[in-house]
Amino acid sequence: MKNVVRVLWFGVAQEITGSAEEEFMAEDTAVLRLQILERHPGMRTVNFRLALNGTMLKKDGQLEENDVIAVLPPFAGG
Amino acid sequence: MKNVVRVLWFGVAQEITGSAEEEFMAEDTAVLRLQILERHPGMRTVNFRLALNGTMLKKDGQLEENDVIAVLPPFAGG
Amino acid sequence: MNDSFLVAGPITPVLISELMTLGNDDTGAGAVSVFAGKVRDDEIEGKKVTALEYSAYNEMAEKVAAEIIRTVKSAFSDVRKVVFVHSTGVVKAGEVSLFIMVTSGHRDHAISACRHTLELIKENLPVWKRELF
Amino acid sequence: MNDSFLVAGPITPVLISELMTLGNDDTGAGAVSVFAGKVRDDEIEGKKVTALEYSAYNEMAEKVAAEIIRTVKSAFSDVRKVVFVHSTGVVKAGEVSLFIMVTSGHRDHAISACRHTLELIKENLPVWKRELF
Repeated sequence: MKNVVRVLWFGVAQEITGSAEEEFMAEDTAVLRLQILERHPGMRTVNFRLALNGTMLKKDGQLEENDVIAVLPPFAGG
Repeated sequence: MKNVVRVLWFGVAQEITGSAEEEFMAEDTAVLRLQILERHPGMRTVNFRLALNGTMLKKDGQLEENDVIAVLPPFAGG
Repeated sequence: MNDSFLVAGPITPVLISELMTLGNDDTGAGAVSVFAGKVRDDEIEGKKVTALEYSAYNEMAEKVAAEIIRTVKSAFSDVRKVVFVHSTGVVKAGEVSLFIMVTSGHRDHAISACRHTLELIKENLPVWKRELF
Repeated sequence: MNDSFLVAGPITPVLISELMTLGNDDTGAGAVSVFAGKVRDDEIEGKKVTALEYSAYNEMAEKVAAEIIRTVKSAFSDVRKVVFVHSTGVVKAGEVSLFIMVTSGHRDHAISACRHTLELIKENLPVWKRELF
């Protein structure tokens, strides 16, 4: 079953997509990854990870309604 | 030839000898070491090194008149 | 002192002085190791960097930061205090964007734990930067 | 700022703040590594240490300190600034008796050189201490 999820863009993903967040409809995170690359081909060059509700995603899995997915390009703190 | 040298006591050597400096008469630093241990037997328990005129002594050698010898117990800075 | 690991703008000398007084009353701490990361005026394709603009995923960053401190404290038994803050927003060249302080009984753990904290921040803190010219 | 590596009494927070501003104008330095050694209130044979009294062979200490800085700078090519001071006289538990700061372009050399400076000081600086109870 497809659910509506909020996708937050960070770092260079924000520059590529031109926004801070968008909505997607997906049943799991694997499908969501593909949707992200389809909607924003520029993201294909970014080696990004996903966080689910504020925690780094260890492996792909189901999405629930209103889940928050953050798209995280490589960190550059320090 | 024997020369008059100033011997400076530091750290625990000052407590053992009860003074900050003394005069000795010695021809070289090897002899001076023995004189120090004779005059101050308490120094036998101290693993000290010598500095000659402000520089750590690498090996024993001749002493000149008015040389300054510092008696250095193990350092404890930091 | 605020309770957040993120501060808006540069980490000022005044804030650094304040952070360094934390743990001053701990007379069992013999060693303090500090690391400060500063913005360099690197030249990129012929243009000088004048500032970096940092952004963060704030909610996650706060959780990750607390987790880093727990990890470091449990990995280094002699460590007594771990403090760090990271800038968000614009930080000019020469200004500090990251400050870490670790105290411990003896020097080995303070130094190793400070370095380890730095590496954990680089790897895990969700922070990004953009060069301003 | 005085030009000696030895300061009478504790290294105060004010002096530390001053020392940390050295090199603030160097926009090519991306990393600052600091070590502070503090007097611990250790218990020795059932008695608490309230202070340490440091003594030094001043003339030799100044020469050795300058030599340590030369050695560190030549061993770590990315290092830009090496600063340190050591207390003489009475320093109470909780107070700082040794302060080291190293700046470099990138973090590796600042951290390694700061640690190396500390080890060279411990090995070579003619300083002694006596516990006060």
